[in-house]
Amino acid sequence: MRKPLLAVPFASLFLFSFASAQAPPAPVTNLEAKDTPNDRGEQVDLSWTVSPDENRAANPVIGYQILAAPAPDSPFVPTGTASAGSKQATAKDGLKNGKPYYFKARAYAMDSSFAESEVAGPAVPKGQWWNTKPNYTRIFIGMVFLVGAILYNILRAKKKELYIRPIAGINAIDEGIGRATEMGRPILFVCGLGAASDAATIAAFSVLGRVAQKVAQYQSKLIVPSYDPIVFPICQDVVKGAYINAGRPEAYSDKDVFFVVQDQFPYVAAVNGIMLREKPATNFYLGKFFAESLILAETGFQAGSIQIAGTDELIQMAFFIVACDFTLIGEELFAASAYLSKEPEQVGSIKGQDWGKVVFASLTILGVISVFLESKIHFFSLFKKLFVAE
Amino acid sequence: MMRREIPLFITSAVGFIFIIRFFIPHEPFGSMEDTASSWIQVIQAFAIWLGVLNLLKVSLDKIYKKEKGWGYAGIIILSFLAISIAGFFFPFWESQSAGDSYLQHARKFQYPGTSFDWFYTYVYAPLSSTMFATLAFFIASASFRAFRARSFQATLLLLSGFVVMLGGVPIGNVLFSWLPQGWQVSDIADWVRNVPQVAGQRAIQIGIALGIISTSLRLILGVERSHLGGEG
Amino acid sequence: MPEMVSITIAGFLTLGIMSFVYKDNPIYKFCESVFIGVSAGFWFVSIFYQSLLPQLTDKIGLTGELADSALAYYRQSSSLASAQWFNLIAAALGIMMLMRLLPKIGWISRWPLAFVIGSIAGLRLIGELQTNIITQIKESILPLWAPQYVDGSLNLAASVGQSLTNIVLVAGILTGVIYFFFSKEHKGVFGGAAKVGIWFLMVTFGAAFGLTVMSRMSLLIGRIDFLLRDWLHWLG
Amino acid sequence: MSPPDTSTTSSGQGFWEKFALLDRRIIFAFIFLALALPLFYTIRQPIAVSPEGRAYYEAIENLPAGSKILLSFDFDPPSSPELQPMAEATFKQLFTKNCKLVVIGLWPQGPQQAEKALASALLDTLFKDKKLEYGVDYANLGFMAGNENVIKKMNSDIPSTFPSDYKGNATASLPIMRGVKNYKNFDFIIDFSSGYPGTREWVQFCVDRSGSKMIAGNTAVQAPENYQYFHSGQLKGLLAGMKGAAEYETVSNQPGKGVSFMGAQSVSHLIVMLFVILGNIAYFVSRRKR
Repeated sequence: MRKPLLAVPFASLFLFSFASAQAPPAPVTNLEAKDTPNDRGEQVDLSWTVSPDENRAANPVIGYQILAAPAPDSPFVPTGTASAGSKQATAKDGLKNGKPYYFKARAYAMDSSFAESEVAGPAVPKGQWWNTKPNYTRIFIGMVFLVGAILYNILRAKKKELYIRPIAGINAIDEGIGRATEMGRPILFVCGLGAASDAATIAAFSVLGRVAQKVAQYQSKLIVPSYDPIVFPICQDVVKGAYINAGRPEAYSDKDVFFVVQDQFPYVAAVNGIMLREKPATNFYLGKFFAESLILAETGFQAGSIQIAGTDELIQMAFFIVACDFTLIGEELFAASAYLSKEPEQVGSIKGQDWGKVVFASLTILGVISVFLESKIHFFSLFKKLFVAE
Repeated sequence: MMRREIPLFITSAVGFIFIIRFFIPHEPFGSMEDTASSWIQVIQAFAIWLGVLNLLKVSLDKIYKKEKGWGYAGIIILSFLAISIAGFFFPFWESQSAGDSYLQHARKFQYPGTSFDWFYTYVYAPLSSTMFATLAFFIASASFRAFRARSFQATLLLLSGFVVMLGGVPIGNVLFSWLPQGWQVSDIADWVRNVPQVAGQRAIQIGIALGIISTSLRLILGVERSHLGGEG
Repeated sequence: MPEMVSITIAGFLTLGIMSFVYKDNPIYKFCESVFIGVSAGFWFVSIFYQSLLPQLTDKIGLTGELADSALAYYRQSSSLASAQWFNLIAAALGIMMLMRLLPKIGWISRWPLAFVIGSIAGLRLIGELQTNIITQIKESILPLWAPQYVDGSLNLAASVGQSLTNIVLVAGILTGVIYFFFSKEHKGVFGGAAKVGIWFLMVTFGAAFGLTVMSRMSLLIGRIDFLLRDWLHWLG
Repeated sequence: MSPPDTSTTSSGQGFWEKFALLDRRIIFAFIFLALALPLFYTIRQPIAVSPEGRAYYEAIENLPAGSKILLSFDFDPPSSPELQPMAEATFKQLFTKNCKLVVIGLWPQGPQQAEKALASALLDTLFKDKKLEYGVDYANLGFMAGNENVIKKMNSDIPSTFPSDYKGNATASLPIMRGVKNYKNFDFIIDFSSGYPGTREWVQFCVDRSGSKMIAGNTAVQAPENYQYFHSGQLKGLLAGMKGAAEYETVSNQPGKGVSFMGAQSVSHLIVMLFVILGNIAYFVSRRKR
């Protein structure tokens, strides 16, 4: 067992007490020890009835210390603390799985005098194979349902085309590309500040592919400044691939898809400069954005660009809505990416997500009803217990 | 195989462990997750280095090829070197307190008064703060331009923005102090923030959460591969 | 360096960046470049001392910086029993990440990348479900009639107020979710509900924007306070 | 979704038509003056305290004396005008209650901001006599990369997540860290955050998983996203932006920069709203003429 590391700081708690020796406090009673449920082991939960001397005027109890020993008669060492008023603590220092332990609690008074409780135990710390807390069960059920719904719909989408309603911003994407061609000015595409694993960035890749292909067909110019060193080569691949698909691989240049810097405001400073110097006809801001959203959108407006934005960052949507010409709100970005790519994986996901929304709405409605009817109809009280109880 | 299958396998395995660990407290999943988390801390630190090195590469390239604006690339390199030297080598010219080993001393690289702290306080902090502060100007010009009652939706946007703005500052209540108790501007603003705004956000958030869940699932199952890039 | 000189440098950098809102200019471009370089250096150094050094070397005692007791602590703690050797793997993965810089073997960086992505995907799958779906269902289940009692007797005004609030909340959430339903076109009753949903979204965005104004003004107040107080000493 | 058409075509040359197309630099000038001039005067105005702000104060006030608190500094200098006043006032209230403070940062600039806030709190005459000692009364464990992974890992082992502190001491050797294994050993958690990783991640991976109690100080931008967590009880209190700082300074009776900056806030808000109103008048007038 480890050395009693706890003794030192615990004593230091009492540095300020200069009271002369007074009556020691009464000990805690009803000390109980049992293995902590739903953990990986090496911990034991203790509970007790607090010392009656917590609130006495002179020399009150100001804290508790838990001690453990492998046998009732072997020396006890500190293994946890609790502040005054608490009725439980978790002992964890130095406990090993599968071995029995005995516990004592010390009630410390202001002047460092203490009283020890009766010995409790034995308790055997061990790990559990399944977390049985109700919320974990809910999450598990939710996960199984969602995973099932998404996978089933992906399989369905592979067999036949599934319907997704058109989204307002999508036509704007093609119009924006057309505008750039007419004006003979470039298109700026910003994939945001997200990592390559962010859902919004992944959705942006799909749209980038579509935009790049059109740009290649119309023979206009595409500028893609990157923020993340890992997103950067992916953007290059996506754009290069689109140019090849459009039959114009020779038009692709590594110079147009480039890395800038991986720090928010320096990146914005640089992109601002690009906008004012290159004067793009259309700016796309798709992916994850933070405070820079409004700086970009206002500078882009100043440069006279049409701006199309889409993000899953709650706050930045407001700025894009206000300052851009078209904004894909939250999930619309994912839906747009599925709509444009027509890949069964993405379309199926959107369908699965819709199923999730149906369940969410139904549960909410059922829940609201159950608040009214729980006392009258057993089903609803059961429902409430399942979804609302801790 | 090395380029595609192994990364896909790693993603699945790690993702799976992180999910399993949530439901199964028993070992060995806990330790596996802890170890994986330690590694990720290290990998992400290197990923930040990657960003820095990439910047240096791009800038040096620009200087070497004398591309447009290569002078500014030179300034980037010089500033980078200045702060890095201050961070890594300052112990040579700053006094070491007694009893410190060299490394212990070097670790105090950002203590108040060090050269690194000088760069942080007088160069980095003002630059980033000011860049961020330009938003005050832009938010004003954006509200002037876009907060116009052109349609019903635009009017809702305008009204809720206006009320929340007014309710946010103490002067709002002073100007409208004739409103009854409980209906002060700040009360109305609080209600807008706490009721319709919370409702709208929750709706958006649920959609996003579902989108992230399904993207995560596709990543773990290996059907989403765009993050690996096109070739190989 | 004398305080005054330092503050003057900071003052000039502040004005240089601010000049951008008037017009793009060479001084702004200079400040922009200094900014990019210094921020890169800041991250480069901080990451080394604050993340890599502690994670890679301290735990395994390479630097000899830790007291024996602390090392003993780390060795005993179960999750780190074998951390010594495992950390070398982490370092290897990190270096593989840097290989991205070399075009020929850049693909090797996908391994550590896959590792990070797997963990993030696993974490988010559970995290989003727990925090933003399950908890939010629970929070959305509100009584549409919420009687409020004051001193044991029913307060009608407060009850109606609270009930309305709850009704607006539930209605807003449901219509908002309907707006984000992609499997069905927005027509008829469904389309009407979606329209109400978009109204809620508009109020949400307006409020978010309005709340932000203060935040953005704060930033500029901070800078102006610096210019006027710390630099020019015009303020007491 | 498309917002209203922004290109207001003006055929006539009346005042309002021109005003609708006002050069934005004129607005910029007004904003600058609106923020700068009030700093020369003290504007007295009553500050109403929101429920979240009061809850924040009371959460700390109700802590038992000597509680152990974990504070995470997740912001950088740009956000310091909002968060620094909160952090300083919070430190003062905590030290008054003899709490033991452990600081960490998920943003590399965080620990440095914490040092600055600590330094300013320790200079306060209230604590000069207390002789607060590093390592015993407070400690700064520094920054760690890894975002939410760090939060999650701390749930199982804090000393191994932060092997050494900001000053290079072994974390486990600090008296304040003795017996600290995970969140359960802290009575309370406080997060100052301005983005990602921040309060949202703390709620997701610390509060939801360990059941710890937490309050947060947010920038005004970030706060709306987190109000929902206050309502659901996942956060016990929340300060939003400079106003939150001013509220907290008011409630805890230690007026500072937060209160004094609110005057400039009021004036600048009025200017913005004035421009919005004038913009709308211009819009309606020029529309009627057309």
